[in-house]
Amino acid sequence: MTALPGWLAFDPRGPLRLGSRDFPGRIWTASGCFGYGLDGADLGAPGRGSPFDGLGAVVTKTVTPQARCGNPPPRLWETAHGALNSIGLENVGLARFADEVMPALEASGVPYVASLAATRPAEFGDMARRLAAAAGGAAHWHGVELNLSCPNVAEGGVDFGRDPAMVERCVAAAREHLPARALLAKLTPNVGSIAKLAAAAASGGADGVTAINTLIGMDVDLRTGAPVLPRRRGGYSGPALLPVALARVDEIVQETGLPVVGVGGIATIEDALKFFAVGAVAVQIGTAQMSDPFAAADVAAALAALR
Amino acid sequence: MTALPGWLAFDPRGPLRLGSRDFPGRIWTASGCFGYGLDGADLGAPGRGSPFDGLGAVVTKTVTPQARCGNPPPRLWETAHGALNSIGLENVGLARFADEVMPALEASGVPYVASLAATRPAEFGDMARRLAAAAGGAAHWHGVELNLSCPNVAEGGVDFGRDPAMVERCVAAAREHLPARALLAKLTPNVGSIAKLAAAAASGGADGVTAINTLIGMDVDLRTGAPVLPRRRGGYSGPALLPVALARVDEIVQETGLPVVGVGGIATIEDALKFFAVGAVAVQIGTAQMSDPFAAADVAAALAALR
Amino acid sequence: MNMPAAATAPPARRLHGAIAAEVPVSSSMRRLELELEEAVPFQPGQFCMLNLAGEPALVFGRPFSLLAAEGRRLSLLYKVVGRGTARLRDAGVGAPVTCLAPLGRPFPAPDPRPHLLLAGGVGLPPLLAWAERWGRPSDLCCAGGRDGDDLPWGLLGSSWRVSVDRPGALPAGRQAFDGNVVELARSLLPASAPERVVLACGPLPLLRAAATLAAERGWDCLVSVEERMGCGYGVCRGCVVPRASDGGYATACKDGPVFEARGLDWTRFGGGGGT
Amino acid sequence: MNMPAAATAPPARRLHGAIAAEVPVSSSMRRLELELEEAVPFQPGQFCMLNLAGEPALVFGRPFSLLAAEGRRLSLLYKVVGRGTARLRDAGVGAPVTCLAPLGRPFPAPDPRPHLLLAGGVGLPPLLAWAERWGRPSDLCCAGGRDGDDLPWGLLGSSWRVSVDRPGALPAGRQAFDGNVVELARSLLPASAPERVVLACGPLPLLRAAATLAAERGWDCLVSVEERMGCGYGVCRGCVVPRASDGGYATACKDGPVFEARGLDWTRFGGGGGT
Ligand SMILES: Cc1cc2nc3c(=O)[nH]c(=O)nc-3n(C[C@H](O)[C@H](O)[C@H](O)COP(=O)(O)OP(=O)(O)OC[C@H]3O[C@@H](n4cnc5c(N)ncnc54)[C@H](O)[C@@H]3O)c2cc1C
Ligand SMILES: Cc1cc2nc3c(=O)[nH]c(=O)nc-3n(C[C@H](O)[C@H](O)[C@H](O)COP(=O)(O)OP(=O)(O)OC[C@H]3O[C@@H](n4cnc5c(N)ncnc54)[C@H](O)[C@@H]3O)c2cc1C
Ligand SMILES: Cc1cc2nc3c(=O)[nH]c(=O)nc-3n(C[C@H](O)[C@H](O)[C@H](O)COP(=O)(O)O)c2cc1C
Ligand SMILES: Cc1cc2nc3c(=O)[nH]c(=O)nc-3n(C[C@H](O)[C@H](O)[C@H](O)COP(=O)(O)O)c2cc1C
Ligand code: FES
Ligand code: FES
Repeated sequence: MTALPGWLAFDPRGPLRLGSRDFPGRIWTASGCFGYGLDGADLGAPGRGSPFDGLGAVVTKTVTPQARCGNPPPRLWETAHGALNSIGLENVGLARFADEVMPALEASGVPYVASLAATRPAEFGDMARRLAAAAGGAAHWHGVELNLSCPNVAEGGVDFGRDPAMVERCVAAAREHLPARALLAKLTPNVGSIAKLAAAAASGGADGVTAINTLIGMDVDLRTGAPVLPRRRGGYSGPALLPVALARVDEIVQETGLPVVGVGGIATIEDALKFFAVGAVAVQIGTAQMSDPFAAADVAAALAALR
Repeated sequence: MTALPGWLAFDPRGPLRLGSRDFPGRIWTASGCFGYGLDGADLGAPGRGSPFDGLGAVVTKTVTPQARCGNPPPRLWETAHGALNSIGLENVGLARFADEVMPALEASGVPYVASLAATRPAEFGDMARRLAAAAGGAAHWHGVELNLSCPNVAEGGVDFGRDPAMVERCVAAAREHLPARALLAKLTPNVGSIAKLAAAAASGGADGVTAINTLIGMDVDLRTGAPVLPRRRGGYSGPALLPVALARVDEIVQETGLPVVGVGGIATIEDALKFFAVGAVAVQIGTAQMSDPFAAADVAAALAALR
Repeated sequence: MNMPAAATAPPARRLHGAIAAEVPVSSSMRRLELELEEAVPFQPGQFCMLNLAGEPALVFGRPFSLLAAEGRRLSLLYKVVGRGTARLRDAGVGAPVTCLAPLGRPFPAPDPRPHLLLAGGVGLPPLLAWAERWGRPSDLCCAGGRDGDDLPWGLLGSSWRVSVDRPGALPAGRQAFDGNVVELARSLLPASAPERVVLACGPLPLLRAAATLAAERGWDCLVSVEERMGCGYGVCRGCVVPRASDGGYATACKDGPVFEARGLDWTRFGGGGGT
Repeated sequence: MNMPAAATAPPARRLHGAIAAEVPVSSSMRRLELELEEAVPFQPGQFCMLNLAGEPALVFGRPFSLLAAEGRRLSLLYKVVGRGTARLRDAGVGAPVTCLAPLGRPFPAPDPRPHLLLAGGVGLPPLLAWAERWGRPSDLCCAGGRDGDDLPWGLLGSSWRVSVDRPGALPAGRQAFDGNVVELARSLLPASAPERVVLACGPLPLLRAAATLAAERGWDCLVSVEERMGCGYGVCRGCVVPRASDGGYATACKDGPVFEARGLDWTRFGGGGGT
């Protein structure tokens, strides 16, 4: 791929406006796959750039109201065509995120989106309020992504995010406190109609949706006959997911016309262009970012280099 | 894999009782991937066996009340880790199935399960009644699989099969006319809780469920920016699906304890054993059967050869 | 209609084997020879579904026309166009394969009328095989290539006429028409030319142009279609082409790949195969 | 506690390169040399995440301990255990790789106390590197193998003591203890032996046994853990081991792979790494 395809409906090299915010680019990293956006800067070298070059945003690891220590290991398992994870939302909690992570991100100048998870609408509202209060003036804080779809936590998680009414209430609760940030709802593909969830998010005031979180997946260790993950089933991500993510993004765009940030199996500029072809306004790189910290930066550079 | 794993809860080399029927084996072919079970016998050669050797059942291509000519081409697309299809239930219709296909199957002696699709419970009942009337004494006709999950037809298809109440009514309508055949409901993974669908099928009188049908998937042709399939999205199958199918089978077994016939991405004896490990009572081979007509027979032979 | 009888096809088998030879025969075309467990008698126009053993990344087999069979050695010609053919090129001699062959309805054996063979791109191998087996001096064989380097001159006997999209260097003593292969045929066959049976194989535009030429002149025309295939042996209904008679579809792998041009509905053709 | 100071680790880089050499060094172990775009200074115990470029089937990089670096050439030892290592063996000299290195917290530089090195399986490379860089005659170096063929004798200086699970042929002039490597150490170090710092690397049972030995004697013990890794650079929280202090988890890739044995909760260990 050396030239920008003629069929593109917009120029994906340009900045992106979502709600009231301008993002500097359309290649983002996905939540949970690049930490808090504070690691890896040292992986760059003079003349070879940094993993953050050209990124439209880093979506930080999902934080919950309280810190969580996550699930017991093993938490990761490579399958023949993808990856299973069961991290269990290990995170530092909202307070440390606001007090330590956000100031560090502001200092580094990386554009970022904070990913939040909670178990009730009021809790989402409360998290949004606390973040807004702590970091009201943060210049590089572009948005919030509500993770309504994590498959690896016992209380809530996916089930919670499958109910359109609940999605709408969660978004509305957060929206109230975040007038000045782009607000995205991250949706699960483990559902019948993802477009209905997207429409509900829009009713709640979201500026767009992120699709998709992981599919539910599993593997078995043939030596023991037991599931490889202690919690049996986990989140399935990586290359195998791409056709599913593309179909879900297409479904949302076709049925609702909402801005969609596409994610699932993206590793190359060609993959990203497929999402732009179906109407995604930006894309996120998850699993590929884990095996190569420069994955997203490389795609952003390849995109910028298209004639 | 040379020895039967010690952790197996049952001996998968033995026959399988489902409802009132005994199946001669637990390795089946999946609906739509081996036609009507009438092709391929000539692919065998003296001394090298036939593609039907050792099969527990051939699940025939789904038939509908009337013949269908299917979707426009291209109908198939290989992706990096799986396959997309949009066949659109091309089939000969119930009448020709009963009058021509079933007698030919009876003559060949292949054990088979008839796959049926309709758009209303009453229509399922009607199809079951007609089949039972036409082939009441058929010796090799072991069962019926209700396809409640085809993603590639406009009227009904997946949406229809996502509603537990509808699933229960369809199964009940067919059950009434099929006291002497094993009755399975084939479920879609494009849903929140597949276990709820399975439980509904059991309430309707199913002897078990088949899981899973294809995921919804899509690909884009980068030369044109257009979807590769004329109907945009299609059914995603093959290797990439295995972890999803395994998780869905596990979910059903863990939550309902029903007999489950596992399908999705299975190509080898190792793949099949993973499904037996989570409690599947039999497995079906779909996409792999397309690239090699002996795929299922080879797995059955490998299973039989385990010490 | 006065159609030649289809040659009867021998039964297909699944055969194990290995790559025995793999050599370039033009700038874009390569000859692959497989050593299989059994001989594969075939009729020109038939094809095989080829799987590289132990390549889980390739979900479906790849269809290739059969070029020649000598003992247990089966030969074909191919172009590298995507990941499957790239792996084939890189697999190396000795790499294990499985192969379903021979598949599909072949081109018919010749009848008394002379033939016009129109081959483009990877449509050349089956017509090469046909000309080799059944060709007569009265037949007109035309092959189209992108340029002079693109064509496997060593396999094209001197009776083959050649067209190229881009003029360029040609082997000594050979000439090429500047244009496509149907234009070449038109230039050689005035409207008054006697009846011929057209056999065409190549990308969709070639087949369309061949069908149009034949229709204009009232000639019989057989085309071999390229469709994306799943199974190759008739069970998946994935490889369909639109049938003229009833608005339905025929399978390229079992009802075809060779069809009477007038039996197909050219207005409903998809974009599945070659462009 | 009287712990040796951790050596300071140089920063990690993503480096492109290619396989420069790949040779067997025992019946099961192979030496891989990479030629990278830059030199990689490292401390023994650090590792790299290795990706074969253009292998989309491998979703994650593979962690390997660093054995030696000379100029831009980086060496490691590996065993073929699954599909990634099989591809590494088959990739051939010249195959392009990308590599994140050096990663993780290394073994500490030596303090005045003598050391006891306990290496099993693929736990050998980092302790070989440590002994090479910092070993003194007073240190006791023990390596365990399945049998005599399993061990890379050419790399094990004569000071290394060896244990094998199954007795078998040994190179001339070498001897092996019949049992596991911790039993070997016990046989050489009576309960009254003076204090040593234990450095252990290998499968979980070895690490457990090493930790038990050290705990019994009140010695400091550092273990290098094998956990399944996603990123290798601390961002995915996939490679965790249970921390003793608070019921939480530490990452093997960034907080480790070298940990004080008493800092880990041995009752909550998963089955992620070696058996
Ligand atoms: C009956 C028949 C005979 C053929 N004979 C020859 C031959 O003799 N020599 C030759 O070089 N090619 C031949 N082709 C085309 C050949 O099958 C494709 O070039 C090949 O499948 C491409 O595989 P790939 O993995 O390299 O391409 P990819 O694009 O990576 O393949 C992806 C998928 O699309 C399919 N596909 C891609 N292009 C085509 C195409 N043009 N036609 C059908 N399927 C396609 C592949 O089979 C595969 O399933 C024939 C096709 C058919 C249908
Ligand atoms: C810090 C560290 C240092 C290591 N150093 C060496 C070394 O110097 N030499 C060496 O041969 N091996 C070493 N290993 C183990 C090595 O990483 C595995 O043998 C290798 O990843 C297996 O890959 P595979 O694709 O062949 O196996 P597969 O089983 O096919 O791999 C599937 C997945 O599981 C992971 N995996 C499998 N086994 C292990 C294991 N034992 N530990 C961690 N992950 C595993 C793979 O990385 C991959 O993600 C080290 C592991 C760690 C964590
Ligand atoms: C190890 C890992 C951790 C993840 N953690 C989160 C998370 O904390 N919050 C979230 O919204 N998504 C999380 N995800 C999902 C990804 O953001 C992404 O939606 C999904 O993996 C599909 O994209 P991919 O195929 O590019 O990885 C995680 C994925 C992985 C693999
Ligand atoms: C070409 C094709 C046609 C199919 N047709 C049907 C069908 O008619 N009825 C049905 O129940 N499932 C159908 N399926 C779904 C398969 O039976 C199976 O559930 C699915 O493909 C997953 O299994 P696999 O990965 O082994 O293919 C079809 C799948 C493919 C690839
Ligand atoms: S390829 Fe399956 S029917 Fe033709
Ligand atoms: S492997 Fe990702 S945090 Fe350690």
